[in-house]
Amino acid sequence: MEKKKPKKVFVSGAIPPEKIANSIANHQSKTEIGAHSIFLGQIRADEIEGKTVKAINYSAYEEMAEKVFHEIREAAFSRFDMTCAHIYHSLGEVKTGEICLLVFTSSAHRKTAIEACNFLVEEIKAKVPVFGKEIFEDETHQWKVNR
Amino acid sequence: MEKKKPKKVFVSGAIPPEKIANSIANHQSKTEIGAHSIFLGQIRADEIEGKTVKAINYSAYEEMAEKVFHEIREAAFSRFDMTCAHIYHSLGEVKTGEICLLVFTSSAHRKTAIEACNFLVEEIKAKVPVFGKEIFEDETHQWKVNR
Amino acid sequence: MKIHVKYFGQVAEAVGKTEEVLDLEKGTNLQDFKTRQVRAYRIPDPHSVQIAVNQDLMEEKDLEEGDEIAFLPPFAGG
Amino acid sequence: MKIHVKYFGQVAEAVGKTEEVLDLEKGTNLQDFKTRQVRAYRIPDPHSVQIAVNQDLMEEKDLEEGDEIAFLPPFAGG
Repeated sequence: MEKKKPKKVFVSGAIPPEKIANSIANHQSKTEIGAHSIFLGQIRADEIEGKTVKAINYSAYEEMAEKVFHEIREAAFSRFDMTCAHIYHSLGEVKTGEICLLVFTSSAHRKTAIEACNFLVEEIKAKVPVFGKEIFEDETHQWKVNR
Repeated sequence: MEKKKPKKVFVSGAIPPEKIANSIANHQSKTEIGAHSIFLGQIRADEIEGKTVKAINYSAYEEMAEKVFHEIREAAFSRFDMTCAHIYHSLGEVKTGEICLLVFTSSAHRKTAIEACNFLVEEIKAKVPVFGKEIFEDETHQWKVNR
Repeated sequence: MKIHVKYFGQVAEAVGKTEEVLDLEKGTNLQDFKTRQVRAYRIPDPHSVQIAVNQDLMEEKDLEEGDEIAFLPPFAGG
Repeated sequence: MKIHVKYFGQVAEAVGKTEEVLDLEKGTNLQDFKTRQVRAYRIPDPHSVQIAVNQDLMEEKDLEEGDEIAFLPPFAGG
């Protein structure tokens, strides 16, 4: 039997709001679900030493990142009684105000969905080899570091 | 000076996924936001003594409920450094698989958005006079109680 | 004195109506009034029923002319 | 023995390339190799740079023919 290929997490550029609406609509046939928890990361126009961020350009060690995303997702399924979990992350340029990360969990009960969503967000921030170049309005840049 | 009228929380029937996409799209101009946390309640097709829930019919002590929603929202703003908070709750019939509650919080930082969203969900479940009649497929019913 | 009474959810179902206006003796106590209604309408599981007076949850109060008393079964929002 | 080396983010920026193939002495130790590259390319803030060998984070290893070594600056996903 062939192993099911893990779903790709990376998308090119910003994640459109419609993608989120579609994800929700796709779950309306799953009537064992009672709660969805969604986290969205949005690019902030941070001001650093008088310069304002206008975009982040994301790059990644893609093969390893997709592997780690898959491992994190599997860990969440073994830890939480979830019905589904979806993760999307941007690669390339994402402008301020646009969405760069979508984490979407569903479960029969709210606490499970919420805890699983938080777990995924923290694990993604800590473990996935993604790099972010903050581009300022004057086209200079600095490298983002997760806290 | 006239006091700003609180925004209405109740919507008639299910909350469409497009409403959520619109809420997200409306926040893309707020570039001080770094994170959104969203909770969605969905009607579950619970099986109780061999009968399956097909819908919940929500009713409320509307004037008091809108007042309590407003108080909960104000309490969340005084407790968490949020940029925005939106709450929508269904009244009337919502079928299994459809969305009956949307809580949407935004903040510069993820932990604030997530904690504020959880706070709102728990407060809503505990304090708002909303009543739910679970309708079974044979048209009999029972009354839902929050745990 | 006249008071407005509202019933919700399974309480409204037991009572058979969603509201009524009652003429009470001045100074009637809230708990006494609740007990009276629970008996009169055989409201089930009365300990789970909370009372709001003029949209605030209350356990003790001397009722006044024009008060709005709501009988609220367990909440089920969300 | 040949190994494949990949550089990411600010490390790639400092190194001036994103990958290269190097011919190392058999049994070269991972930490020694990291130190060598940090010096050769003046990679800034080397303590913050993690190394993955064949897509797994590692601190100690004797490198082998065909290994893929990645220099990973601090993560910034999400």
